[in-house]
Amino acid sequence: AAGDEAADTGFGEASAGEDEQSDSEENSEEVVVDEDSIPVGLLHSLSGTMAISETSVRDAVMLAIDEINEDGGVLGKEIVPIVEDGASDEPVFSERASKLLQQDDVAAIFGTWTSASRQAVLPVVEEHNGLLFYPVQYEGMESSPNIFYNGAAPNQQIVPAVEWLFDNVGDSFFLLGSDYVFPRTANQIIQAQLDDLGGEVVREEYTPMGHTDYNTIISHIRDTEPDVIFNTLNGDSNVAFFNQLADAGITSDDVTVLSVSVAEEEIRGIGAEVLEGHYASWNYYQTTDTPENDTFVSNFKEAYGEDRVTGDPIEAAYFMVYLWAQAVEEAGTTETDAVREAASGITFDAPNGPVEIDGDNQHVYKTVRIGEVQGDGQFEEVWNSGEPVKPDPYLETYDWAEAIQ
Amino acid sequence: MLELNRIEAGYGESAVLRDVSLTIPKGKLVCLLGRNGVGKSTLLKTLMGLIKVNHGHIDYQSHNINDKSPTWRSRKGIGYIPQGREIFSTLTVHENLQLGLEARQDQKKNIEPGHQVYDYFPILKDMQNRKGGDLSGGQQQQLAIARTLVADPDVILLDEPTEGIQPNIVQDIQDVIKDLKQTNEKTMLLVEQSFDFASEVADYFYVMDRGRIVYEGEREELTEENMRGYLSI
Amino acid sequence: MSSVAMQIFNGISLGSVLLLVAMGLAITFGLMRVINMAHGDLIMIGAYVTYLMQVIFVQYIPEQFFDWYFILAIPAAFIIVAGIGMLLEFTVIRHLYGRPLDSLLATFGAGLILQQLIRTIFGAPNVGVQSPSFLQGSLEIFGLYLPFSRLFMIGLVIVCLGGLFIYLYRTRQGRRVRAVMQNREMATCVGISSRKVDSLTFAMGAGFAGVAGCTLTLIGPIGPTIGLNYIVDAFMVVVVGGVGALTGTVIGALGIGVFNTFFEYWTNASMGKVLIFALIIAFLQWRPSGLFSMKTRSLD
Amino acid sequence: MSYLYSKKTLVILGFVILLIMPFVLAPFNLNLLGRFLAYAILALGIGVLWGYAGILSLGHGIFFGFGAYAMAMYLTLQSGGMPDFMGWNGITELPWFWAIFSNPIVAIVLAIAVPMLFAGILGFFTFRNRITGVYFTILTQALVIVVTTLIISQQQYTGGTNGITGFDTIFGYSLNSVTTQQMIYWTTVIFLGLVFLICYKLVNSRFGKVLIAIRDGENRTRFLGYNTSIYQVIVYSFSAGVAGLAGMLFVLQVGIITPSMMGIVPSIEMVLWVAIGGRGTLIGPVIGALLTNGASTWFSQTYPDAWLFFIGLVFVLVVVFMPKGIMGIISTIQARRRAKKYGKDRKEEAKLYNSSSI
Amino acid sequence: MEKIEKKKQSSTTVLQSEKLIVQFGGLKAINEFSFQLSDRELHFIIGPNGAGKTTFLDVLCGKTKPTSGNVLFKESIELGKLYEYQIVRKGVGRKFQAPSIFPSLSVMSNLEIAMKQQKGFWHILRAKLSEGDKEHIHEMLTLIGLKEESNRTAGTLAHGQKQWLEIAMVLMQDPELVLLDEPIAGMTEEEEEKTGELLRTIAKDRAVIVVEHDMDFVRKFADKVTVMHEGTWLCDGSMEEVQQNERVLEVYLGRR
Ligand SMILES: Nc1ncnc2c1ncn2[C@@H]1O[C@H](COP(=O)(O)OP(=O)(O)OP(=O)(O)O)[C@@H](O)[C@H]1O
Ligand SMILES: Nc1ncnc2c1ncn2[C@@H]1O[C@H](COP(=O)(O)OP(=O)(O)OP(=O)(O)O)[C@@H](O)[C@H]1O
Ligand SMILES: [Mg+2]
Ligand SMILES: [Mg+2]
Repeated sequence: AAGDEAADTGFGEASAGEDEQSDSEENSEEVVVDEDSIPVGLLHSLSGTMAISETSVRDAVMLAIDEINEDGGVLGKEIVPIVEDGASDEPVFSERASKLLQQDDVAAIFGTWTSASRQAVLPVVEEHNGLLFYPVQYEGMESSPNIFYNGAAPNQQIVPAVEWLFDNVGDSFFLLGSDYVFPRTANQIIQAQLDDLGGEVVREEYTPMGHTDYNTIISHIRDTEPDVIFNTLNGDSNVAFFNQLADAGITSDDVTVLSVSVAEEEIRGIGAEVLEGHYASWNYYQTTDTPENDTFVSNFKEAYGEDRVTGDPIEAAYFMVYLWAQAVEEAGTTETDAVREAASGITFDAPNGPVEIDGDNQHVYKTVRIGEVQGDGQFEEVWNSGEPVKPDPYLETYDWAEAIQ
Repeated sequence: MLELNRIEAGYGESAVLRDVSLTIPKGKLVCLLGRNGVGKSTLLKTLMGLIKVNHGHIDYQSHNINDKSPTWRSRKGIGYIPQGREIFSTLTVHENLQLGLEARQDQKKNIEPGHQVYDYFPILKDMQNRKGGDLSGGQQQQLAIARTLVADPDVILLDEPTEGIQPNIVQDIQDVIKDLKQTNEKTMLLVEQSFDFASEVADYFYVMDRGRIVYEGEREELTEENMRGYLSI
Repeated sequence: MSSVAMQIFNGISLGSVLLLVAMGLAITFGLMRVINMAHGDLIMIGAYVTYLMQVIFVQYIPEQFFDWYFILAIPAAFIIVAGIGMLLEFTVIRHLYGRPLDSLLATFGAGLILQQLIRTIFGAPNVGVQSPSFLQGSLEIFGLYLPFSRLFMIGLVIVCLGGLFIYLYRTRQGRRVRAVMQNREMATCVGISSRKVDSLTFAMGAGFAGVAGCTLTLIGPIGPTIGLNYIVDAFMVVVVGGVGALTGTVIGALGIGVFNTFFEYWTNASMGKVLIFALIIAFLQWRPSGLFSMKTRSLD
Repeated sequence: MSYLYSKKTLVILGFVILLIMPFVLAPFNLNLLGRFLAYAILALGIGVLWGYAGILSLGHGIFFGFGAYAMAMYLTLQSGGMPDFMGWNGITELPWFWAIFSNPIVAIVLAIAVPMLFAGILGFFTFRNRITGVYFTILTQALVIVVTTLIISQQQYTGGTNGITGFDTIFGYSLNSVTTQQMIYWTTVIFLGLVFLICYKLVNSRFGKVLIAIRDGENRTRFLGYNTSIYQVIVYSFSAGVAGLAGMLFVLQVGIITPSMMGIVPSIEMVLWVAIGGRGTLIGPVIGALLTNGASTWFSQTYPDAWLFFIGLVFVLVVVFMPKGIMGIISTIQARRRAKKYGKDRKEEAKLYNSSSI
Repeated sequence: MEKIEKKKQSSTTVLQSEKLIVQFGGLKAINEFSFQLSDRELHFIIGPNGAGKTTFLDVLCGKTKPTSGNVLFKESIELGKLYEYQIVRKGVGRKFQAPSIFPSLSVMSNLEIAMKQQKGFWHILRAKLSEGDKEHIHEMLTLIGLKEESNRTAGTLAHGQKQWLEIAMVLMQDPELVLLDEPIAGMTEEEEEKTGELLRTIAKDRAVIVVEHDMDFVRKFADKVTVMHEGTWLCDGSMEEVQQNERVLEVYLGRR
């Protein structure tokens, strides 16, 4: 009987796979993929540690899809989202990506957050020639023909922030980050840039994921007395760091913290009172003053509740659906190569201002904004780049970055 | 006082006791004899409620107590001194004795210093603050008996109290049992291997073999000739 | 000089956090031998109770009383999480006494359920809890900055420990607890209701997890998966201290706290973590049953 | 005896069915099944360690990870040369401990040997110092923390949290082509069969009996003249080697390995597969791995919000109420049937006599 | 008669302890205990509870390490310095007080792994049960009366049967020195008798140390008796001699 069991499992998988139609029906009850619709995949962690950040991004994508469908869809067809849970686990991401591409035959995947999950999906989309739209700012040094990067490249977030800090705050930097790829790469860039500018890195610290005790780091901060703490901690650790920094009596008057991973959503978890007066560098804030943003914010709140906030990755997740839809319209098909071809130069008036796909590296032109946290948990913009900045994931246009490329 | 009626009980699905009936009259000392592994301890555990009864019923003071917990039984006056002593080894001797009070019906909270158990076992007084587990086997046995006695139970179940005990303490224990029987008129069920001792104190006896009662009788019938057939291999 | 003193304080304060986190486990694991992997999730629920209390205060209570929410949240967290612990004991744990490794796996499953429950109720994103104003800022003496929140935690842990110690070693109920934990069957035979004791003891362990969760809102994030951040640390503290020994747990927590902060100070946070765990592994080779082992003859 | 025979035939039948799967399944599902089979191999190793020797390791994720990393390193080197993360981290020359992995034989040998050696060394000290049971289990958790934190913090050599991915060929063939995937699938099935056979021989030999003896009474076994710690070290190391093998096969089918797959949670889940299938058997772990992963894949796709409730509940229920897992249920049913067949008297006997264990 | 002659002739010292001390915390469980054992001797150790008898056996089999002093086995082997398994391989077998057999293995397998054999990993991995082994095991099963039960799971045996099985497991190792801790605890007189005879048989070609509280049993079977008290040697000799000793009467036997 036991041997049978083993075989049964095999067959169970088989029957699930043989009949694609029934499978996608199983996925979400009302989804019916037929001639008049275009399936797209939504691939985010809805469980596990990353669910904290990724669920809101999924909500934004859903909002955009709904809006487009209300306007008549794409190529006259309805967009049908197929939602998959990446479960904060890279193999699951890669498995679900294969499933979406092979079984559900989706036109594009909107999804992933961490670099690890993006890189897990990368070989899959390349192999099956699919498309991934990625909504988060990241460390750069990558450009896959099958991925559209809608978050900021380092030169659209980090480099201008360092420059602004150097000009307006001071020249000694304390670099603090979580121990993973983005902070380490970001800090290399900062180091190189400061060397060029004549600034100084007084100390570089990384803390493991889930680290909750920042007292020792704070001791180091006291010892080194930097002008600026450049903070690349990821979501969770920020709470511990800012709380303990405030408890230690160090306020924004004593030292300026600029964060690149703290958006409105995170402020709610940290508490605005401890963040007040510190800065962030993003391309978008909920308070960004554009007519598109007013509509976006009110639609988002209407859809998901008054108490919800938007933020940079949420906004990127929202506009990237529009970019894709326009590219499809332009190409007249959802076929990957045609869409990629058509996407180059596509522009859209996003909530953060005009954005444009750079055909060379499939990143997006975006405006850079530095904001100061206010007591109500919102940002006040203190500086912006004035115009969308050309994405440069490999920092090729900066001489000082030679060693990093 | 305590009556077993056609009891079947055991561990898991295998029955160790089969169709056992046995009566312990008030104020008497009943002795249970039998070879190893025939189910004597199992019987005591069943009486105490540590093992569920599959068939039959146990009556205590004429009430069926089949589904009462050990806690209930001990609080109603059934005291149990298990084989292997089972004292609380990380608690001190004093604390062990205090725990004995849990079963008291009168809710007394402390043992007065001159309590009877200290007369019976003076060594326990000297060792009050030692960990129970550090006592030697014989001392532990004395502690186990004392722990039951402080609760002032009506019925005492003793499982081979002299097993592995040095001769002079065996004598002490036997004296205590005799005294309990004579002066305190306790009802007792004693499981014993020592034939001599059993014949000296028992009012009535049962012999067990393979989970059944195979012989019973008054003290007079407890002779070596009568027993030979049942206790041999 | 002052940085060394500061680090010693940091070490003690980390130790007190560890101790808070481990105290409940010292009961459920140390005393009851249940490898309670859901401990972290009980801590998480304690934190959410605090959050809920804050929400209630913000909505229904006049603003000038806001700070009281935290004071009320401590007993509330204790009671509510103890209740959940009792439920957990009744449904799952009571079948697992004497099967420690099984209890590990089952409580892991129970933890998953608790996480998903919280995620369903409160949503996946982190929630924020504002520290009461009297715990913000720090005390400045001799050039040292001692955050009030840390001082509060050190105080709280001392109070909790003292209470626990008196309860276990000076009261009748505590004696019952120790008896049941050692020999469940025999305890029932002397008239102790082991069901009641088990249930209350586990609930108490859970309750302390709740208190820990409550105070952790002062320093860390609050989300459905924060339990994972603390669970392994808690086990290390109990094991290093010696299972079943309260004094061991205290010294274990302080030791790990102080060593960890110094390692971190000299190297970095990641290496500090690696070093402290490597040290624990090495330490256990040397003293397999921890600093204080409750070894008597009949236990081995 | 005839019953035993039939159990064996069923195992062989199951194996044959697995072998013909590539002709039945769509590539995507075949890949999924192949991955589960790699998990099944891992579960077998844990099954022997826990079910027979009574050692519960919550750190098998790292051995699995070692195997996977070794294979991934080889694949990276042969499909694209130096990994790109080294470049960004300012490493210009391939370090020697990477360079050796460019040879496939070395890579494969190390994928198994490194976990074995590592487990052997750790086990040697730990078991010699008589750290067993709960203490050992918790110690393995500490080990997981040390190893994963190290891997993450040394990202210039390991790729950090991103892990290693992005390789697409093996021996010059595209890793993603259907034929290659079929080959890899078959390789996995054959290794599963092989590992199963080895485990079967192992647990039914006198060695297996000694393991059970150690599980049931470590001290007692020592007083029979056995150096129990050596036996424990050997099964631990064996089981780690099997985990390494599984990791290697896993990477070939999934194309990525990151430290998060080596963490505490995955390590506990691995043990739960064994618990669900049935500890103390060999079929149990295999079934458990296939069924649990199959179910959780299906469930999390169908009910993404409810599946954690469900899987948590299954873990609890199985551990609490079915301590012998699925195999336990099956053998209870079999015992009942036999009892019926032979009449009531045999009922007890069926329980008293145990047959050779599969 | 001839046999007894032979026994006397070849008597050499197998075991010798000199000023042995074992300390647990502040307590000296064994305090300068000196002891000597001749080959083929059935030697009983008696003494009050807590005298250190079990502890002494623990030292002999490696379970407890002496604090100071040592025990010499066959004149050259220092038992205090060896691991348990090494001591067993040198030829010391011990039966514990509570029956400790392997409950989930069959009776047969219990004996199979106890058998005298090379117990290294490689040997065990390849070992097969030869015909000779089987015969040997069956002999043993007959001796302890468990022939019928050879395939039964040992955990389901009765208490007495477990005790016998454990004795058989010790004998399977063919040890030169056998240690038994209260082997007749909880046995009926008939069983005692049988065990006593068995001990005599065993002692024909090896030394045996028995710790026992049952004086009738000791009287009947002991070649020599040593009395321990508070960790030290109190006296030794035949049971008759020991019985006369004032101190023994006082601390142990009691007067009646
Ligand atoms: N916990 C248990 N699980 C299963 N079977 C048991 C258990 N305890 C005892 N038995 C079995 O029950 C039967 C009776 O055992 P019991 O302990 O009642 O015997 P006993 O008459 O008290 O023997 P002794 O004189 O050795 O104490 C034996 O066959 C024994 O193997
Ligand atoms: N591991 C230990 N830790 C602490 N004390 C111990 C330990 N082992 C033995 N002792 C103590 O050493 C003394 C001698 O114990 P031992 O068991 O050798 O006595 P014994 O002669 O066998 O007694 P019995 O006849 O009761 O079995 C006792 O006082 C005992 O409490
Ligand atoms: Mg008995
Ligand atoms: Mg003894």
